[in-house]
Amino acid sequence: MLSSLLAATPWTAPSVDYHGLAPEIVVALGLCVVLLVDLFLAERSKWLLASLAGFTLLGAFIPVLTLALDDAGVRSMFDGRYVIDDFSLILKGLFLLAGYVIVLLSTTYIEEGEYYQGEYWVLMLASILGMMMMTSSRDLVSVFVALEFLSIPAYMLAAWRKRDAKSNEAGVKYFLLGVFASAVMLYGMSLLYGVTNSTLLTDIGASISGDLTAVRILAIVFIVVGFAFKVSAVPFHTWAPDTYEGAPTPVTAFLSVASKAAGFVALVTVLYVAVPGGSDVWQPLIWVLAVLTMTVGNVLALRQTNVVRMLAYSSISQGGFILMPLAVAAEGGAGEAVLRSVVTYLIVYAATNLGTFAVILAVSRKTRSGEISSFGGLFSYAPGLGVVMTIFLGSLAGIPPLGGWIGKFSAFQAVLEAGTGWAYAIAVVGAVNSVVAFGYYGNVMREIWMRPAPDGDTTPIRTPAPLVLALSITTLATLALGVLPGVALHFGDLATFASGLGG
Amino acid sequence: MFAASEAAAETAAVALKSGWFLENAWIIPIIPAVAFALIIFFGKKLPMKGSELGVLSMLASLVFAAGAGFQWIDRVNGASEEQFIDPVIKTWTWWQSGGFDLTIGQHIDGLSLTVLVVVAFISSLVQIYSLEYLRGDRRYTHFFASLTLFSAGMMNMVIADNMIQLILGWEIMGLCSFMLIGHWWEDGANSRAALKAFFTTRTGDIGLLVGTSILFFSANSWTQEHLGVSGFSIRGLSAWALTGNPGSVAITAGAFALFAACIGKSGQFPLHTWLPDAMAGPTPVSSLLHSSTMVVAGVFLVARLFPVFYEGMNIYGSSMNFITLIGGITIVIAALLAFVQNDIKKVLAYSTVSQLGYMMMGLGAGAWLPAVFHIFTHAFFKACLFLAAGSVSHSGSHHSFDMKKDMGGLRKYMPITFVTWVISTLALCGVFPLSGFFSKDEIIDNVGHAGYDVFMIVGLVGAFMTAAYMTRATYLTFFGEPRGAAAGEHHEEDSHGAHDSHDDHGAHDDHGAHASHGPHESNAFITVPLIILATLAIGAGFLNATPFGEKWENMKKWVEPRPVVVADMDHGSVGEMRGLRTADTMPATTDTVVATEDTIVVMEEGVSGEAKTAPLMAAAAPAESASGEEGHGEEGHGSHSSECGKKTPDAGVCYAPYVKHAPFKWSKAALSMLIVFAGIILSWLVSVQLYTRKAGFFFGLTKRNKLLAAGHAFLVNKYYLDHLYEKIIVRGIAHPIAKGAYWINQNVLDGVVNGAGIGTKGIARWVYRNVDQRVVDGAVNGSGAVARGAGGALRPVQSGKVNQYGALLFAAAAVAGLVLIIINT
Amino acid sequence: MDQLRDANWVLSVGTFLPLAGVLVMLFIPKAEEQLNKAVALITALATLAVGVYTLTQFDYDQAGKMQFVAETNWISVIKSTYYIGLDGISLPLYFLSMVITVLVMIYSWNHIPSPGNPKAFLILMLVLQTGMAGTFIAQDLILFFVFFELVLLPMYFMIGVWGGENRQYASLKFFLYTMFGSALMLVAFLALFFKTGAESFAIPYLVENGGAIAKNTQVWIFAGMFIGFAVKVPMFPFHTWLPDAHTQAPTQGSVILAAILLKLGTYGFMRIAIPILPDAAVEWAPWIGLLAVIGIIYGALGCLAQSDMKRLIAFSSVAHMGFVMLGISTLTSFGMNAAVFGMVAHGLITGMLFFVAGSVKERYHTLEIARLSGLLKQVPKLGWILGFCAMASLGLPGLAGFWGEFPAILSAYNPAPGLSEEIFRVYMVIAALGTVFAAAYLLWLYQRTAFGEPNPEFTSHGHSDDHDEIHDVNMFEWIAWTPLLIAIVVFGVMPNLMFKIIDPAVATIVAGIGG
Amino acid sequence: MLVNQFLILGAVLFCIGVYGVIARRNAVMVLMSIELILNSVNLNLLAFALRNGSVDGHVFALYIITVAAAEVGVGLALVLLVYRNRKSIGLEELSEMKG
Repeated sequence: MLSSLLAATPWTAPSVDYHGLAPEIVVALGLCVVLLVDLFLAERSKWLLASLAGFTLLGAFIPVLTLALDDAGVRSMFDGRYVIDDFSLILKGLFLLAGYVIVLLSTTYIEEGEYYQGEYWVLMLASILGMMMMTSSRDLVSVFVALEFLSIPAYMLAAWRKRDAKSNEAGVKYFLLGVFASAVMLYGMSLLYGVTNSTLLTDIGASISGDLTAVRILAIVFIVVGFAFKVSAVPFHTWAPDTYEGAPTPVTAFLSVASKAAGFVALVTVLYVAVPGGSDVWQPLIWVLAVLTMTVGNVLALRQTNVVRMLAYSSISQGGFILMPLAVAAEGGAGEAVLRSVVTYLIVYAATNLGTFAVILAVSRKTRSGEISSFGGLFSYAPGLGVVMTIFLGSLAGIPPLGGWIGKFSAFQAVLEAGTGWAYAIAVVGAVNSVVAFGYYGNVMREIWMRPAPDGDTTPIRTPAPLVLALSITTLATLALGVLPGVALHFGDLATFASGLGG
Repeated sequence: MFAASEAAAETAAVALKSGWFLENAWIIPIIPAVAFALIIFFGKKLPMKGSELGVLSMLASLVFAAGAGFQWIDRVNGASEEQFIDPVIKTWTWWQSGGFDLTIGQHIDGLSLTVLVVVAFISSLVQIYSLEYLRGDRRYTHFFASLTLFSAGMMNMVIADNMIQLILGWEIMGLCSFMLIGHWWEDGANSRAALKAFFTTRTGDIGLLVGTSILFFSANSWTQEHLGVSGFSIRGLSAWALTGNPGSVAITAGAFALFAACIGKSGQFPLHTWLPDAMAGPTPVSSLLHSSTMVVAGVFLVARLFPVFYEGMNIYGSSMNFITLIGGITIVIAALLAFVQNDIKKVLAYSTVSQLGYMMMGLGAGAWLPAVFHIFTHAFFKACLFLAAGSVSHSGSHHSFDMKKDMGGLRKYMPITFVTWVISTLALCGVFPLSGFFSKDEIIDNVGHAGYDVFMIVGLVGAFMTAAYMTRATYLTFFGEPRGAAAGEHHEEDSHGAHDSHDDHGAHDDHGAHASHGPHESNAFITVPLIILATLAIGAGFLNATPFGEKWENMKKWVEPRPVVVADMDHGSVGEMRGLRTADTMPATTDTVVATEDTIVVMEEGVSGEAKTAPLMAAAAPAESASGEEGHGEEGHGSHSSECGKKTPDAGVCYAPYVKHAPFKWSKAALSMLIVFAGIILSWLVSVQLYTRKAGFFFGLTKRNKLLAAGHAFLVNKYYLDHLYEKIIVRGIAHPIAKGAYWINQNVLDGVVNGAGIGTKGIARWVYRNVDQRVVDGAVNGSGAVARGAGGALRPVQSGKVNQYGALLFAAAAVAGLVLIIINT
Repeated sequence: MDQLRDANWVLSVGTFLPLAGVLVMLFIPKAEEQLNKAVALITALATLAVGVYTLTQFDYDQAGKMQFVAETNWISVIKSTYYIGLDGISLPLYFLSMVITVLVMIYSWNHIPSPGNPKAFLILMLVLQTGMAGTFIAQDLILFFVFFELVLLPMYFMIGVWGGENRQYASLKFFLYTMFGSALMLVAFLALFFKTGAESFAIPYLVENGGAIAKNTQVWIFAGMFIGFAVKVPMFPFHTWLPDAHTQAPTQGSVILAAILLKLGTYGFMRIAIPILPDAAVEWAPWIGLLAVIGIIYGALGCLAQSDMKRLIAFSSVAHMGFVMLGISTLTSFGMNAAVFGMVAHGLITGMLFFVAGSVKERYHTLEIARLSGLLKQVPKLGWILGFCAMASLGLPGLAGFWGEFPAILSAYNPAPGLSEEIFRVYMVIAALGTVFAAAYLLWLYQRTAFGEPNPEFTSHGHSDDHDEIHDVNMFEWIAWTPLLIAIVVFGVMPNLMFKIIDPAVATIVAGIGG
Repeated sequence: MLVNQFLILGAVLFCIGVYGVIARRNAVMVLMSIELILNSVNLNLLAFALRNGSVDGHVFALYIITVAAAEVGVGLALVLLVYRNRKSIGLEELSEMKG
């Protein structure tokens, strides 16, 4: 019977658009190269791997540019299961650049740690590759595969410091919950497949419309939950603080920026392409999630004393702000604005948050402490770092003219464009939260500027070159995006794909 | 008749003369203002520490003022009798708002010139006097700077073309009063007195602001339309008030509000309490600011905007209104208080209050000219009295003002001071033919004539009391045996540590100069001004000596604005309008000309060159003798000149309302003289008994007679007014009376200001502590705490247990699924 | 209009020049204090020069129109443009911000508060300057918002780093209040944007089309803006950040705060809230007026309750801004003129008062009114200046303060048509009462600090003259203060210097209200 | 056909798996419970594929099996790590970080 099914559809070799796949291919190759080179390198020259990884990512950026420049329109492969459009290109670019910055962050950290370096880079590249695939996936299967592809290496990265109990704990928690979440999501997917008889998102989107049976609703809910876990939306956020705290700081940066972004990519793709018809289901769901995420993230962050954990909660509430417009995506033709705001926010957030982690890395090299109080008097002995950190925190708090404000602004704009009562309600909640958020960002600023150095040790900090480079990239990005918000918004505007919500 | 109208038209055609001084009167306040700046910046470096600048500037502005005065007289004499003497108005745009320009400039007429001359004159003398009186003072330069600034402010107020400019001067005076009363601020008492003075007047100024606002918005559109000036303009307001129907509510409210300010500034009941305290300032200040010039600002304002009060308070034809009431009360209560003062300056202070009451009462009753004339005369003799008092303390009583303790028998040592004092005292009492008589008696007379009979009585009583307490003061100071310092005793600081001897501070520096020997006459810097002022106290009255007939009533001719209808912008030129008017009101004119004497004067002097109107004159005389006094006023209503202020002029505008003038009667004069002398003699006898023989019926009367004792205590505590304020404003009615007794014994200094201050501060502290810090601020900090609390409450969720995380995850998913299923299906 | 468009570079230069100075200073080592100060001062002076040039080029006959207009693309996606312009309302405030910055720089020359580090301090000040100037010229809501927020962080640090004992609390409070306000304000802006057809954020465009919005919607949008601006002003219930911020801030911070920052709120009302939402303005006016008069009395009471000189002055700001808001709430050109004048006057006077307070603190190391006395004797010049400012502050005619205060009271007598005269007349009387309170607390302050004999604890080192720390006004103070003192007198005597510029601009605003 | 029974079985497996994840304190058991869920998913997919007569379900199932294998590998490795470090694979001890 299965054979008959197979016979029914004669097998034809799919046409592969190698130009379209070039970025992924480059990264994949780079991955293999790193893996091989690692075997033959002497311990002292392992640093080569870092630059190799870096060049791989930059190299993969070239085809992204060429693809962006030639206007061949949307490239679609495997009858629409894998698509290269502006949306995917821009996000691939984002992932590659973010990845590059993370490589910069990691370099010294990895070199100084006494763990295997090769594996780190391989896992990192693999995860990034998964993210790039995620941007193009338009089929439940490829979405699932991409998701696992980016997750599994991440689990291992989290536990990378083998002999450190915290790191293990972080890894295990992340793994178990992650797998559990994706299992739930898979169940939802199976239901979805059952009711629509297709795994192709566009088909699903076509067949899911007004009539919402219990099964469809459950399917949608479970899928959303799966991604909500990835973007650590309350109440699916529980893993985030523990993992972020336990994992190596560069990995934390990676998780809180890249992996979160990937989650949003998947979420947006599914919501916009697969279940626009189910908006009655997921809009209220996401509304609640967004409100919870913003608020809970904020109030919990107020109580943190560990800077990384604080940033974990802050990134949770930031995720809430990204979710906020999605809660009204299907209202009054706001779809386009919502998509724009999500992408814009992701770009800005990536730049700012990575910068923050860069500063934390630089400072902790001296203070060897993750406590917020360890930032005391930073401005007095490391004014440069102090000012940069202030810029990043201000940007996270969304204060013009620093990058963050345009993210928040576009989010509010999208929400108010929807203009429903729920939209205004969530907008006000968001406004209030953006104020509360300053409570903990300001707290760190206060440490930096207004408090004395904890142990009176005010020897200046020597920042290694890669970190300096990372810092300057992120700082410039943050400032530029803030002063000329047009840029970010423009990318956000470009990032569109065929969708029922007119994205 | 036709001829007459023609004549009228001709007389109207006479162009008014003017002159450089008149046109540029605005310079007068500028001079001292500049001098002030110079003194402040360079004073200390000058040979005479800047005082010379002050004196010179005063003399200069005196010259200018006098020049302007003569040119004004010229202008009046040059004009026809029926003609309205336009004030010399010059304006510049000062500020613009709401699209129209608001001006600054000069509004020069008889009234402003009178006050201007007085201010310039007295200021000059007082500054000369101060050269000696404050020699060697610590803040000599600042003193003269303040004096000069004060004069600038006052003059600016006097020539003000509009209310804002007037307020400007008004407040500057307040400021200077503050600085000068507190001149010796090392002593807390002085600075508190200064604070009280400023604060009390400032309280009254609420009325000034509010009243100005009301009048401005009520009048502005009309004035813009008819006169092309803003609703602040003095001229505009006067005219608007007399249009007959300016919305009675607005004008009444405005008048009352403004009068509140006058009560504060001119020390009328019940806000008079600051004035006696103000005596804490140096004597020259008391004599300049707090007797002759600044305190008449309120009176001046009423006189200046007389039409507004005329309409707003319904002055005409009533027998009682708010102004007269306040004035009358003030006369009596102040005079009574003067009896129980031992501080010579306080006696004078209360007498000032009482005299201001006379002026207010006169204005209130429509006796405009006598009141203004009283400003004029009172300035001279009151300033003289203060300076004399100063001279006494300076050279006679070793810087004490306590009549009972440190004076007595000084006439032997200080003849000049004595003589000038006596002259001024008699003038103050209104003894014929000294200046006081011609003004004060006129007030009383006119008040009665205008139908305010009760207040005429009040006035007479006041005259009696004035005579009495002045006699008492004179006796205590100059007669009897020398006491205390007057007897040459040296006494230490403690002997006059009381609040009535502030000049000590000034004396610290030249202590030795006078401590060495006993009482003696002061030197020329002091005596010369005294003599000059005394001379004026004698002669000033003859400027308007009603008893000697119309020829002598120059003040009336020069100063009193004429209630004549004048063309406004949209009623063509004066000439044709006048012709048109006289044509239809001629019958009225003819018969009233015969009747009211003032119109007779008008005709007589106005057309004296022309034979054709002589018959009118002839016809007038018998009618005058025939018809009774009362008749004049009544028929007077019909005359065209009296139309102003009683009904809307059918064309054109009025700038001054018609007021009655009482014809002089020797009988009435004699009566008041009698009363005055009765007062003097009685008081003399009593004083001799009380203070010299220390025996007889009156001696210790207050001890023997409970009622009198109570009355005496009542007076000593100044009717408990300050106390009352304090109770009401500070502690409220509910405050236990028991503590009252203690507070009664406390002296003046816990007065309105400190009282109100303490009270408000109490409230303030409460509000601040409980409302601001707890409620408003607490709300905010509270919300912060809530947020953190919520954080704490949520932390247990983050238990760190994988299973619980998983449970939460799936539970959330399941719940969401269920709820949404229930909602959507 | 064309002759107004030329020289459109002026404003941009005047606004962003300070940032150029910042760039230069970034490369000057921290140790080079004098050099840093010099660069900062030169930058400020250059900016001021541009400001003066603006004054000379301004076409006073068309003060009602936007001038030096410049408009270029900025954020095309959301239809927001870089659109700046200057009219009679903006000009005085724009220029004042430049003057104040220069004076504060001069004052800072030898008054860098602890913990020192002039480089950072002056850089913050320059950034602040850009933000302030920018706010007054922005003609696009988003641009306005950006500038409006730009001043936050520098002031936060100025208070938090160089402030007094309780500085951290005060600075955070200041920040959270303002941010809360501006967050809601932003929501309101966006709502406005969409309700007017999502066409443009340009203020002139919105002024044209804002009136068409349904009244209820207007009222709600206005509410958002109201909170945003009212916090900044600050109006009565939102004022509690002010005393703390003022008291804790370093002298320079207080001066800038009082002189310029508070004006951002009132300016916002006049430039944005009222003209764009006329109907809502009419609805809100009585409440604004109510809060204003409450603020007047309440601020005065607050003053009387203070034992700290600086805190007293801070509370007096609440009262004075109450007068400004009262003027605005009448929605008449009379009141608005008064308001603008009041803003500038308050800027000059209160700024000056804070300077004096700072110098007193520097000499006596305390601002407790109870411990201070006899200033006139020990530091006569300082004492006289304090007296002068007190008089100016209590609205003495002939000094600048009067022209903000009295016309405001005046205007309350008959507010714009559609507003209840009775209510506003009550407000007028209360406000007039406020002037007496003002006299009370200021004179009370003056009497207790300046009069009397100096407190022995400060003359202990022998005679007060050779007391080492307590010296009279020094040169830098003179240079920094004289312009303010002169301005207070000049504007007091010749108010038309400013009214002439304001009046037409205000007239155009009021014309839109139809009242 | 028996499709519905397959689905019910899948649902039951799913519930058991979820219960296991929540209830079991042993890391390995939790891991197995998750595998249970994955298999329930596979059942679903196959059943649906059968009912709808399309091949996608089968393909999906194959992918899941593959990925699950990888997951289990990683998972066991992690558990091993934990065991090495603290001689226990009890999850309740894995709560060093909280709050």
